[in-house]
Amino acid sequence: MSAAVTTSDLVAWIRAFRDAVHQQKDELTRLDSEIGDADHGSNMARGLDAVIAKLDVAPASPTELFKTVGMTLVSTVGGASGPLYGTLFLRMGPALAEADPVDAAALGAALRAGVEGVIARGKAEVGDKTMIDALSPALEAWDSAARDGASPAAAAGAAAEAAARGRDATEPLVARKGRASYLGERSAGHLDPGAASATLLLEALRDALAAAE
Amino acid sequence: MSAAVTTSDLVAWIRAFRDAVHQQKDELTRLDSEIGDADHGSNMARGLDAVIAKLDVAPASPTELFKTVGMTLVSTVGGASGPLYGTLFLRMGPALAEADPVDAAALGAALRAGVEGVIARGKAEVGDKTMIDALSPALEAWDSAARDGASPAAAAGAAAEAAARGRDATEPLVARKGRASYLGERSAGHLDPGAASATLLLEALRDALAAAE
Amino acid sequence: MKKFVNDPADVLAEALRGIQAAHPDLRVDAENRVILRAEPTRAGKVALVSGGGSGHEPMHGGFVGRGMLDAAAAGEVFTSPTPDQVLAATQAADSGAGVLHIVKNYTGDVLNFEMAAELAAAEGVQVESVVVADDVAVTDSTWTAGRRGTGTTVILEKIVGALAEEGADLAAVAALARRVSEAGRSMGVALTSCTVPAAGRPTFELPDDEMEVGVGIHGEPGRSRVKLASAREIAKLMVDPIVHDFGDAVGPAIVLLSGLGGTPLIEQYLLYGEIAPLLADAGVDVQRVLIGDYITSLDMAGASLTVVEADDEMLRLWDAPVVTPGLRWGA
Amino acid sequence: MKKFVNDPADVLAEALRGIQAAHPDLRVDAENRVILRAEPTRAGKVALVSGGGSGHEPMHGGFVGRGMLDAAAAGEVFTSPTPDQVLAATQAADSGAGVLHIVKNYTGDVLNFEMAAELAAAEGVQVESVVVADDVAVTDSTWTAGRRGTGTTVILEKIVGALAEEGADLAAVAALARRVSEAGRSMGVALTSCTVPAAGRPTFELPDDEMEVGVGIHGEPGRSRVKLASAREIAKLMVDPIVHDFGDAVGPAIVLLSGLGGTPLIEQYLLYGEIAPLLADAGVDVQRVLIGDYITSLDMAGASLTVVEADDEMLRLWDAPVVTPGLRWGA
Ligand SMILES: Nc1ncnc2c1ncn2[C@@H]1O[C@H](COP(=O)(O)OP(=O)(O)O)[C@@H](O)[C@H]1O
Ligand SMILES: Nc1ncnc2c1ncn2[C@@H]1O[C@H](COP(=O)(O)OP(=O)(O)O)[C@@H](O)[C@H]1O
Ligand SMILES: [Mg+2]
Ligand SMILES: [Mg+2]
Ligand SMILES: [Mg+2]
Ligand SMILES: [Mg+2]
Repeated sequence: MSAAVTTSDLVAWIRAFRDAVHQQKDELTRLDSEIGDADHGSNMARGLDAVIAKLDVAPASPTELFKTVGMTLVSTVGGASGPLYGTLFLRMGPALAEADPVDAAALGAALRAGVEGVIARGKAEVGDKTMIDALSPALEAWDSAARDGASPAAAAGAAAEAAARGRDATEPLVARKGRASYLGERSAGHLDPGAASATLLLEALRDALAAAE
Repeated sequence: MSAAVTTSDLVAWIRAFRDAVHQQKDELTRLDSEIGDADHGSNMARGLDAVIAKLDVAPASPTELFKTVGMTLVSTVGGASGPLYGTLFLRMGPALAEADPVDAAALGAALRAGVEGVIARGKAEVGDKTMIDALSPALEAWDSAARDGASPAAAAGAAAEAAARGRDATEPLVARKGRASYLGERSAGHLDPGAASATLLLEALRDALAAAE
Repeated sequence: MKKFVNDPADVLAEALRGIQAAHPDLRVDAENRVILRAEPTRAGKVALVSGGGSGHEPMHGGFVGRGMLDAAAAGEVFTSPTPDQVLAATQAADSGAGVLHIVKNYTGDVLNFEMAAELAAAEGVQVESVVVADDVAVTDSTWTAGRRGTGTTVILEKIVGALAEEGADLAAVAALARRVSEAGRSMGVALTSCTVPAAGRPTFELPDDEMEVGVGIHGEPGRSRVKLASAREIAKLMVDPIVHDFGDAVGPAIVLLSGLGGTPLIEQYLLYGEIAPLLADAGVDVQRVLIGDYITSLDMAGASLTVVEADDEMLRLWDAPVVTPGLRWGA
Repeated sequence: MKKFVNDPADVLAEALRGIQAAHPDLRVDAENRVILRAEPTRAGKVALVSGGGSGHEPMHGGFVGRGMLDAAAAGEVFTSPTPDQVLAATQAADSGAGVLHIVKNYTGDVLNFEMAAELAAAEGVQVESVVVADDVAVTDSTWTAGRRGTGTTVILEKIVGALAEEGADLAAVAALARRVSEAGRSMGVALTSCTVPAAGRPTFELPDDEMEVGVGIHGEPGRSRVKLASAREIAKLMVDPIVHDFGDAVGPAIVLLSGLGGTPLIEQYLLYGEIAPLLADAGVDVQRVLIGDYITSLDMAGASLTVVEADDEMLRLWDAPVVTPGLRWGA
């Protein structure tokens, strides 16, 4: 394997994310039942099915892939997660336009652009009990691994682990963003569903890149 | 004791009927849940409470008593049982206007007038799975006991037994009158609630007259 | 029992308080449990009086107002009102031009309205009665108390109310009422039981995978219990017996799909999406549609479908202005 | 799950079919899941566009029609519509005079409408937005996503729709919308959970003797779970925080008591019978009352109370003609 990630590796990522979401669909909805409105699993599954349907024709570049993914999520998911995940991908695409090869540093920069987009849209900070609680630490872990010369797969592994820790850390938190915030104190004691799906996203990336190595 | 029934014996009957209905209220409603609309117990209880409230001033005669009972039932029960039980009493009153003493034969004639009134109003026949299935055999049993020289209490005992048998006989029947008829074949296998309350009526009469002896 | 109630014995009296508080156009006679228009019946106008057990809201109290009922007598939950109540409603509503009693075919309703009509006649009020018996689930109606009265009642009250508002006399009003009554067919399906407040628990138990077909509006079990089916199959269970009962091709029609109280509107629309093509296939020319909770059975999850074959006069009167809490248009 | 559905995934598409079949005055754009008036927006008239997740019927699709909305975008159940949907609704409704977006304050709704507004602006459509955030159950709104948008939305759509119908320009329409939005307060109580079709089971479990206080309209648990109380006590739980939040004496008001979908009208009236005297005691001068299922949460048993302080203009516009499936009067 080379340290360069191909477009088809990234397509494999999206497919793996779709499969993971389908497998965890009921669990994501269950988490959203506890502190939300019981639709996060079906929202994400619906959107990713639509994405997969668009991937029959192989995209020419990461930029094109992420544009398709982002646009499709925005136009099929709805809810809070639709614009947020959509923005994540829509911002990742342009960040990779010039990247050659797509190495760990380039992917990390794209991820950063994506997460910053999510923050700009959703105005959430770490600790607000949202997907940001998984995405932000993942980003830090990625960057530090990449600085240490890790391969994309290894960086993704570190990011996935950090995301999972971030997800778990949402449990005791009182939500300050999203509909879980309406529960006030009662939102504590439950994992955030968006942090859970974001962890699946990073784990899917780790698995896709590991398989490609 | 004499064979003559007093107005206060009859007041005791109505009070005993009210007490029995209250005791069996949930059971009557349960029966009505099976093949009706779950209100027979509350209907009868509401009406008899209103009747009792009217009996603070002792009525001067059986005729006056039954008029009060009948009018009150008609104006407070509603449903099918209100007009039917109301008619029963409204027709019994005049039949006793000339009776002196009120003996077994006179009471039997009054009962007959009452039951005929119910039949005229409701158009039910024996076997239609209604209160008539308890009232008609009770009437026959009363008459035959009275012909054999039975006391009012003894006649009421025979009538109560016949009513209970008639009530039990409603179980296998398919209803042809009242709202149980809408269930068609499904009405079979359940006692008719009105036949059950009519049996309480006769049993209360038996108990009140026995206590007076 | 999960309900907005205080003492179950007070449900009716307290609901009437709420109706009075919400609707200045109506006058509630709390003693007699009668709901009237705040304005007395116009001299010469035939009055329409209906009533029945409570638990079917907005029917009937919610249909009192200009262009529909003049008064409604509200019985206890699922218990027809007493003759006194109906008499009070009748006397209060009569302007001298006579009163039409609109009665649903249940033994209790028929008997109590009959007695009330006798009493009213004795007081010099002219009364005509129409008995609605439209529920095609009841097939053996010749040998029994006959069919139940359900959704056609709503459509009848609207159409005939409009004719009365135009000043027609009692004979004409009663004749039209009978025509509408004969032109209507209904069929109901329940997914759950309802809970009568005074009983405190569901009238019947229904497993999670079963439903009741051919129910009325009093929480009684239906004609048959079958496996829970899809909306598509349920639509067929409702449409087929109605169309079959009409026999010949049905002409222009007014259709009412009513929720039974516990079924939200989104499901009612979904169900109607299945019903509409079936009606079209059967040649029913649907001219007007009403969807929502109009004739209910407390908190029962379920729906009833009513089809009334409507001639031009009925359609014209259907479209005439109506101003009631439950139906309002044209004014 | 006891519902009139076929495949849970098809609930929205199939409900829209039913809406189209039932309402010839409306046009359903099935592809975009947008409900429009059948007649295009009159030239020069500002268009009102709303939308949100489905499961709140009749809101919003049932409020499309003369005197109220021009279009509504219907998201999946409890899921706000996508920007594409809102854009489609916006472009279809715009007559050139601009469009007001009426948005309920949920992260998803706000973000999707925001993106739609950006896209519409890029296409040359003038868009103003009003965000309704009226739910007083949310007390810590400064540090969070803020209050939820609930019942005030219905009242706003009616009042502002009437102003738009009169030909006011976009700035005036948006200004009034903000005034109404600021004048509204709501509070909801749930006796049961609801069941999201795709989830197939109740969103939360609630013991027989408990209820949720301070719920929104998405089946989420409320601010607190307390012992099931009488209607009288519940009325107080609803009225007190609203009155308290208004602070000073409330002036003339429009009141909406909405069932949440599984609560029958008789209970809503009973509850209003308890609410009315409490409002009167608190000095609220109730000028108009609306009771029924107007903003719902699928099949949840429960109710929400909304009080909008209304000046003369608002009252006048409230009384203006409206012709929609969900609200209809004056025409
Ligand atoms: N402002 C926000 N910023 C980042 N993430 C958010 C924000 N609001 C909500 N989320 C995420 O969205 C998730 C919920 O998504 P979903 O259930 O699909 O949408 P909705 O809340 O509209 O039903 C939450 O668990 C949370 O992680
Ligand atoms: N036509 C009738 N003749 C005689 N009794 C009848 C008739 N119809 C109904 N009943 C009696 O009335 C009883 C039901 O009374 P109730 O439940 O109080 O009234 P409703 O059926 O109006 O709810 C039935 O069990 C039956 O015995
Ligand atoms: Mg959600
Ligand atoms: Mg009964
Ligand atoms: Mg009854
Ligand atoms: Mg949602």
